[in-house]
Amino acid sequence: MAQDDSRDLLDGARTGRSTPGGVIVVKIGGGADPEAVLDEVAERAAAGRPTVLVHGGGAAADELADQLGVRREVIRSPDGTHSRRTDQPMLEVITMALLGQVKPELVSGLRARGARAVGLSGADGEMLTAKRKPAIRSVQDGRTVLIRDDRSGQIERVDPTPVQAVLARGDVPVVSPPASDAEGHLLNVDADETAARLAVALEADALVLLTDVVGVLTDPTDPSTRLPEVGPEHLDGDLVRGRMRHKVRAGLRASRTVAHVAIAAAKQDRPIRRALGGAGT
Amino acid sequence: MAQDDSRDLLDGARTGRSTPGGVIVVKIGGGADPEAVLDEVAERAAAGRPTVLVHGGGAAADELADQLGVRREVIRSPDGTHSRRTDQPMLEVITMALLGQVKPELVSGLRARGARAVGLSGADGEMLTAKRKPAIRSVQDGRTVLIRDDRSGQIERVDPTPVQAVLARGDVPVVSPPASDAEGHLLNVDADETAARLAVALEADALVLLTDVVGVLTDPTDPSTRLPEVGPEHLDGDLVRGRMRHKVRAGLRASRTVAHVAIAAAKQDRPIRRALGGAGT
Amino acid sequence: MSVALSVQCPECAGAVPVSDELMVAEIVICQHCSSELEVVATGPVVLALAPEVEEDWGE
Amino acid sequence: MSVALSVQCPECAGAVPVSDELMVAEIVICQHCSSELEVVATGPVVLALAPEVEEDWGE
Ligand SMILES: [Zn+2]
Ligand SMILES: [Zn+2]
Repeated sequence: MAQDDSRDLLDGARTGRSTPGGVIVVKIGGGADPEAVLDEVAERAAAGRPTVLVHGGGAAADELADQLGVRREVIRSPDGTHSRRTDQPMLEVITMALLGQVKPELVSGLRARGARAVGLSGADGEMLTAKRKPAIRSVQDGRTVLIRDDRSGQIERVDPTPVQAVLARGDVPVVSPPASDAEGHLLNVDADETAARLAVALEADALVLLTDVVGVLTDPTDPSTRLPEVGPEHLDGDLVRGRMRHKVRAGLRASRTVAHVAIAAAKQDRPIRRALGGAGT
Repeated sequence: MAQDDSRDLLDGARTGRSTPGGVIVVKIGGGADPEAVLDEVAERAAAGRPTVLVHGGGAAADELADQLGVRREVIRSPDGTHSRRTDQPMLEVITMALLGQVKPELVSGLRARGARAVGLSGADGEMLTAKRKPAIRSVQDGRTVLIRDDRSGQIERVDPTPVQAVLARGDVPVVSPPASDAEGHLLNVDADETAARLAVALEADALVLLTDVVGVLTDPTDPSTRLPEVGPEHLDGDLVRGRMRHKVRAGLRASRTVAHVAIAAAKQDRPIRRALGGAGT
Repeated sequence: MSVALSVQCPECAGAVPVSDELMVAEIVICQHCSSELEVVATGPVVLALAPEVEEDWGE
Repeated sequence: MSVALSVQCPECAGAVPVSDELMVAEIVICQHCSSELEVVATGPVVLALAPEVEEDWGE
């Protein structure tokens, strides 16, 4: 993920790029204040620059789970990745929070800014087909335990047609988990992975993963430890931890085919432009 | 809404109808068990017969409101209509229940039956634009009181394009409230009205409003009081009460342009075919 | 306890009886001119012309 | 109190020490053949070969 001068990317017309329409995929958390991102997405839409907005909603799901008395757990896998324990009740909470709280807020916010948006989940039109792992390993108090009721999965197949249909009309697709499996059962998938896989499937010009930190930090509490670039070697050790590992992994995969991939802060002016200009990672 | 032999409607090809593709609009409550309806909708989809599935979700919203401690109230207007008090917290509950619980279940259920479905709300693609009433009258304990914080509205404009795009791909649109106003704020609208307005906008061949009773009953507890037909005169007195007034009113409006309109029971075999065959109203 | 008070109708200036049981946002009818009035405040009661009844269902 | 018991490894038949603190679904490693074993039941402890570790991320 190299630094690039993004001005020619954003002023698409001048570059004469042959990629399909210069679509970019922007992913936000769903917890952070989306105002600046929505401003920029609406602006791009008005200028005829296709943008796909992908969102997660971990914070909203956590809050709703607490309000409904649904147990929250984090699965720490042997390789150090953290993921949300997603039993059936938690899957329902996630679905409610993402589709029933975060997504409508983003669709409304875009309309308030004069853009037209269409909300989509991975289950719609078979956009994201996922497969769950029958048994996942979780490290708890030094023991390794197998969990079998997990309703999360990994994306196996992406059909970008529903997204393309929305883009063709000049509207903004607002996309999120959950996905569904081949039998129609909902599965939780990672929102960063969703954004990355969509970017690849759409042959997007750029993938921007916005987060609440300024970029990939070796010390999550110290913004000056931002890495301007990362490669696969950064995932080998303990350098990148927790949720950021998901982002880096997703970003690296996408960067094989997507020209510009950036991880940057959502809470700044014109976050998309700045991310692609190298302000993040 | 006359009784018709619906066989020629359902065997569309034989009639040589000139309406666009013979789409029908089917509305279900969201509370009742959707299995029979999903079976039939999936069957129609497999046979290439376009169907739009509209849903409400009052029961789901009620249950979620109770779980979250959100106050529930019914507004009884001077003309006898009952409607849900929809302040901002209730609007959020409705949105969560319809988009985050009922709709994903229907999309999943259709996929499990081999059909592909895409969930849409009125806010998506500006499909339903609504306007709220700044003040509504509510009768409480013999007093008439003005309510100004209500976030429900009436549909002003219908843009069927998002639905048509889904139908064009051979998929089933799964549509529901909320709608949004011109500034992007979400508004609750009546699901029966949504179905009726969509049927008109799509020039549908038929509108079927499925409910938990066998048809329009003069005595809601006595199925033998089913009216085989209703007209505007049935709304003048007290004959039709409560939620059924919404259905009848929506159905009558639609019947000016939609050839077949029926109100019938969801809880029977092949409810759509039976409704259009005159088993309801 | 209900005190026998009245307030001027904002439309016709006639006397509209009010009690301290009236609620804000309540509708009262002026018996002189039949206008629908809204209780805008209580203690003391202030009345204003109530908003129009909007027609349902367009047309 | 931990009782010194062992159970046969389903893969190599070697003795795998088990305690009554083991939880169902827990993974234990057989020191003889290095297989990952799953505690399928407790009281008495039953072991089975644990499912394969699926590769993440395809490829
Ligand atoms: Zn007066
Ligand atoms: Zn062994």
